[in-house]
Amino acid sequence: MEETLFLEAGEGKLFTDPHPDRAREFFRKKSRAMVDKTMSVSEAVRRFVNDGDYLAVGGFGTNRIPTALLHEVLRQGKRNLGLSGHTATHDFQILAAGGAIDRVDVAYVVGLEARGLSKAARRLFEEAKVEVCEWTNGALAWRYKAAVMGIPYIPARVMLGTDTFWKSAAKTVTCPYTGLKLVALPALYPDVAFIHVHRSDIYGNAQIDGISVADFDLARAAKRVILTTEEIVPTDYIRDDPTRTVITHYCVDAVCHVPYGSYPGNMPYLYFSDEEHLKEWLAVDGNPETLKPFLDKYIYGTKDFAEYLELCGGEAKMETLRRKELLE
Amino acid sequence: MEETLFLEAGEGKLFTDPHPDRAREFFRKKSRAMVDKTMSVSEAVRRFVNDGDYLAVGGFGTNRIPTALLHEVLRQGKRNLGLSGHTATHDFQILAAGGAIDRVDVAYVVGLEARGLSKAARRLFEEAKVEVCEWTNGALAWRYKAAVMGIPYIPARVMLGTDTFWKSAAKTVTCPYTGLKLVALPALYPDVAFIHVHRSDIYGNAQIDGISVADFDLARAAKRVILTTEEIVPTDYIRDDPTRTVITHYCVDAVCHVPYGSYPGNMPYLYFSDEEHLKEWLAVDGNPETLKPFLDKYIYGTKDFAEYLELCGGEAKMETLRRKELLE
Amino acid sequence: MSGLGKKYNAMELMICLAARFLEDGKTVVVGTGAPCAAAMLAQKTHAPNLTMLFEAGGVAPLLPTMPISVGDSRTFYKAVMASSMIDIMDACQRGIVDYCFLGGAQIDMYGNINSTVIGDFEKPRVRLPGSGGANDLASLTWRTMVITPHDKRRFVPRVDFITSPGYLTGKGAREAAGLPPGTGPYKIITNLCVLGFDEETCRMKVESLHAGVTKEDVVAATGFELLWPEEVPISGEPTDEELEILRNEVDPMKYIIGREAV
Amino acid sequence: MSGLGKKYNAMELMICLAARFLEDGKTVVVGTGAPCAAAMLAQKTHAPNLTMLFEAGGVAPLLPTMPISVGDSRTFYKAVMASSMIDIMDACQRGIVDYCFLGGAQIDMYGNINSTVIGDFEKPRVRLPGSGGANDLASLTWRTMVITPHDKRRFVPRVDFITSPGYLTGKGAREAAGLPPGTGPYKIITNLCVLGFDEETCRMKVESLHAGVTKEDVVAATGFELLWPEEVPISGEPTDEELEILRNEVDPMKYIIGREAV
Repeated sequence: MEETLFLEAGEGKLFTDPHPDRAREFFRKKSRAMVDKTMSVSEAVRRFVNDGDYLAVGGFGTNRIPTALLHEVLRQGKRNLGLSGHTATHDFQILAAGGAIDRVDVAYVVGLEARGLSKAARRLFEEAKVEVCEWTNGALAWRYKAAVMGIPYIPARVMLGTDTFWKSAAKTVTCPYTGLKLVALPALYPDVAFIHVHRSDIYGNAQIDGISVADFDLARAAKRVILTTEEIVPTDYIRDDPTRTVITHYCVDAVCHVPYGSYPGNMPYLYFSDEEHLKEWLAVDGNPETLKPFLDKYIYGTKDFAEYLELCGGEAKMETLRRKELLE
Repeated sequence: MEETLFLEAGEGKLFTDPHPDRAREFFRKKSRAMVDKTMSVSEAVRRFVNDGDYLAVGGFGTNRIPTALLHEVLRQGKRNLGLSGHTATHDFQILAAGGAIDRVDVAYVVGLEARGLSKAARRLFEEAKVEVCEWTNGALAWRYKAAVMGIPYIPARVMLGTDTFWKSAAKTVTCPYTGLKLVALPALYPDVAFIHVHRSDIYGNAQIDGISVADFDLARAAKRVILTTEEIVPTDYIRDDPTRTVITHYCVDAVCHVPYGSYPGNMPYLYFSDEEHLKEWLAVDGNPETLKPFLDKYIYGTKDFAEYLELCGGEAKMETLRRKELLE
Repeated sequence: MSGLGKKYNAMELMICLAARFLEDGKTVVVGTGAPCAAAMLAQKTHAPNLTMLFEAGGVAPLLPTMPISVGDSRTFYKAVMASSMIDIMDACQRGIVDYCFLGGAQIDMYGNINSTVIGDFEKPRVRLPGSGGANDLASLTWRTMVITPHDKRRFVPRVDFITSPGYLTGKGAREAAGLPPGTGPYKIITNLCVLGFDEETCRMKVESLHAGVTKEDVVAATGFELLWPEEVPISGEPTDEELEILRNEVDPMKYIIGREAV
Repeated sequence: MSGLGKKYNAMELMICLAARFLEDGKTVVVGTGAPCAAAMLAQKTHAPNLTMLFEAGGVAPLLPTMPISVGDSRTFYKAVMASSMIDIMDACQRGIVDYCFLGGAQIDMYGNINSTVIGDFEKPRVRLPGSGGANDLASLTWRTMVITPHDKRRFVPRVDFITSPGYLTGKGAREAAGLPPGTGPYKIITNLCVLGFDEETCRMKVESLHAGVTKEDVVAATGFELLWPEEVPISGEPTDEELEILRNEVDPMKYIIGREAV
C-alpha cells in the first residue's frame, strides 16, 4: 500500500533524541542489580548530573519536589542544563535563580500558580537567555510515556491548530485506520530525573502516597534517576505490599535520605507547603540585588539541606506545617 | 512537508471500531454519576450484555477472573459474542463450552498454560466456527491503552516480520522523526468488560491487590464495565486510601457482590486455584457427550454462583484453597 | 461598576453564574480559584453528583479548603482516587470529561486564548506561564468555560499567541486542525456579562448582561465586534442560598470572593 | 538416550545449562516450568542479583513454590512490585530486559518459532494457543532462549506459521522488518545439545554436544542442515551443588525435573 501524507511540523527545536534504538543501547548497559545505592545528595549530584544534561523534575512544582537535589545543583555550579518544564514552578525558580538552565521544553513555567510569577524565571525568557520549545502538560506526560514504551512517538489530539504547536518541535501524522490528523509527540528520554518519594529501600524500590503526577513514567523514561526519600525502609517492607510500589530498583541510580525533602513544597500526608517562605522567594527573586544575599544565605552558604531546614525554622516550623497538612 | 510511505497491512479482520470520535460520542453520553450500581449478576448480564457484543475479560485466565459473569452469559444463552483473547484460558474455556463466541482476537487461547489444552476451545478453531484475528498479549494490552488514551492507534515494535502480523488486522507506519518502521496497533474499545476485584464501593470505585494485569486500562477502554467484587466496602474506606484505587466510578455500570468470584481461579491473597476442578473441566470438555452433563450440573442447573460453589465443596473447599494460597 | 449597591460583588456573581452552567452527573476539570469555587458551589446546590477532577491526578476529593495548587494535597483529600496526570489527560482525550475552566491574558472573538507571551515570541515583552494543561483541556473536554475580568486589554482583536484553541478561525477550523468534533468554548463569564458562541459563525455572542450593565459598557470593554441577540436578557442574580453557601461553606476565608474581579 | 547411566536426567541437564547462560545483575522474563527453574537455580548459584520478571506483572518475587500460571499469586509473592502486563512489556520494548525463554511446537534454522497452528491457518489440523507474550518477548528482549526436546517434528525446515521472530530469513531481516537491532535468538538448549547462531548467516549452529550424544544423533533429530564448529565441545555436566539446589530448593516436588524431557 502506498500513501502520500502531508505533514506539518512545528519550528521548535527538539532538545532530546527520540530514537528508541539509541535509548535501548543505553538501557542495555544500565545495571539492573539490587545493590546499595544510598549516598549523600552531594555525591548523587556529583556522580549523576553533568553540565549540559537534560533534566526532568518529579512532583508538581511545589508538591513532592526534590528540593535538596535542586539546591545541590546550584551549590555544585552545574551549567547549561536543559529542563522539562512540566509544571515547573518552585523547582524552575530555584534553577533559574542559580543560572543553571539554558534550554526549556515549556508546558508551564515562570508561574507559581495562584501565588504569582517568578521574576527571576521570567528574566531568562524576556532576555532570551534560554532556548525555548513549547508543549503542554499533557504533551510532556505523553512524551515521557512514549519513552517508557520505547517507541519514537505517541499520537495525540492536542496542540493542533495553535501557536503552541507551531512553536513546538512536534509533527503531525495521518492515522492509517481512520485518516485522522494527529499530533505525533516525540519520545522524551531525560538524561536525569530527580524524584522525591515517601519511602524507598536502599535499592530504589519506592512508594509514593497520593497522586503520582507523572513520576511512574518519569522514573522509567529517564536514563538516570536520583531519588530523595523521606524514609529508607527495609526491602521486606516493600515486599510486604508490592501493590504499593511505584518505582523499581532497575530504574534507579541513587537513593538519598532527605527528611522533609519537599520543603518548602507540600508533601502529601506529611507536611504542607511553607507559603511564607515561598512568598519570600517571590519577593526577593525579582532583583539580583536582593536575590544574591538570599541565595547566599539559604543555598550557597549552607552545606546541605539539613542546614537550610534549620535556617527556615527547623523542627518547630516542620511541626507547624505538619499540623497544617493534617488540618489540625 | 510531503512524504510517501509504503505501508504493510495484515489480512485479518478488525472486529471493533478504532475511531476515537465514535467512542467519544459514546463516552459523552455515559453517566458519570455516583449512584448505587449494585445489582445481581443476572441483572447485570441482562442489562449490559447484548448478543453480538465484543467482550473483554479481566484478570489472567485462571487468576482473578469474573467466573460468575461468564457462567451467567451461558445461563442467559448469549450468542455471537466477540472476545479479546488476552490470555483467555479458563474464561475462554467456559465461553467456548457454552457456544457463546463467534469471533476472537487471539493472543493466547485454547491453552490453560502448564495444565494442558481445552479441547472444547480447540474445536471452535479446528472446525472453523470462529472468525480469528491474531495478535499478541503485548499488542492487546497496548490496543486497550490506545482506547484509554482516545487515540486511533499506538505504535509498537512487535509482530513485525511474522505471520502473526500477516494474520492480524494491524498496519505498519513510518515514524516522522526517525524513519523507523513501526506497527500501528488499532485502538480496542470492547463493548463490555467483566472484571473481578478485591473490593469496590457501590459506585464502582475499586481496589485490586497484587498485579492488575491489564485491568487498569481495560476498565477505562470498555464502553460498559461490570465488576464482580469479593467485598462491598463503604466509600469512606476507598477515600481513606485513594492511592490504592485502580478503577473509578465513572467507568463502571454494575457492581455485583460475588464472594469467591474468581473460583476455580486464583484470587491473590485470598484463595488459590482449584486445580482438581480445573482438571475435571479439561477431562470432560473434549467430548460433547461428557461436557453436556457437566455443564448441566454446574452451570445450567444452578441458579447462581453460590449454588455452583456449594456443588464444588462450599466453605470447606474454600478454606482449603485459602490455606493453600496463604502457604499454610 | 459591578457590585455597586448590590448585596454581592462581581466575583461572587461570576462564581454563581458559572456554577449554574455545571450540570449534575457530569465531570469537570478545575483549577484553583474561581473555577474551583464554582464547582464546589454547584456540588452544594443543584449538582451534588458533579465529579471534580484535578489535572495532576485528584479525582472527586472532599475538598477541606481551597487548594493553592492543582497538585497540592487538598486536591485529593478523601478522593476516590489519587491518580496521575496522564490518567486525567487520557480521560479528557477519551471523551468522558464534560467541562473545563481556563484563564488567560488575552482572548479573541473565537475564544482563542493566550497564556504564553505578550509581544514577540523570541524575545517577549512579558513571558507568561504557557499552556500548562490549558491547551489539552481546551482541545479535549467537551465544553470550555472561562471566568475573566472584562476589559480591552484582555478582549483583543487578535491574541499575540494562540496557546489554547477556541474556534480558531471559525466554523470547521477545529475539525480541520484535527481536534475532536463537538468540542470548543462554551461560556465566557465576565464581570459584565455572559458570552456564548454563535453556532453558524463560532463568534462570541452576548447571552446576558449583568444587572446594571449596559450594552455600551460591554462594547467599550471589548476590542472586537461582538454578536448580540435581538433582545438581551439580564443575567440571573445570586440567590440568598447561593451566597450563603458560597460565603460560609465554599470560601469562608474569602480567598477568592475577597478579591474584587476588577 | 540422554540420562542413561547418568546421575541426572535430561531435564535436569537442560535446566542447569540454561541457568549458566543467565548472567548476574541482568533481567529475565520467565514463564512456568523449566525456564522458571533455570532462573531460580541461577539466582541460587552464580546470579543472586538476577531480576526475574513475569509478563502479567510480577517483579522480583521470592518464589515460594513453582508458579502454575505466569499470572498466579506466586509470581508476585513478596515481589518488589506487583505491576501490570503493560509495565513489563514496556520494559522489554524500552530495552531493559536481557533474556526471555520461549517454547513452541516448531522451530526452524533461523530460530523462528511456531506456537499458533499446525496445518492450514484457516482450518488448522491443530490449533495451538498462539503468541501469548512470546512474539513480544522474542521481538523486544535482547536475548531469546529456548529449552526444548530435540526431534524432527519440532526442528523443521519450515515452520507452518511464524508466531515469534527468530532471525526470519537471515542476517539483517529482523532490522528490515522493523525489529530493534541487536536482538534475536541466543541459545537453544535441547536434550541433545546446545545450539547458538552463526553471526554471518544467523543460522543455527551446534555449540556443544551433551555427554554421550553423537553428531549423528543430532543430525537424525533435526529436519534441516545445522552448522557445526570444526571441533565440537562436550556440554558441561551439572555439578553436585547445582543438582542438590535444583532438587532440594528449586523443585522439591519434582514438578519439572520429574518429567523426562523425551
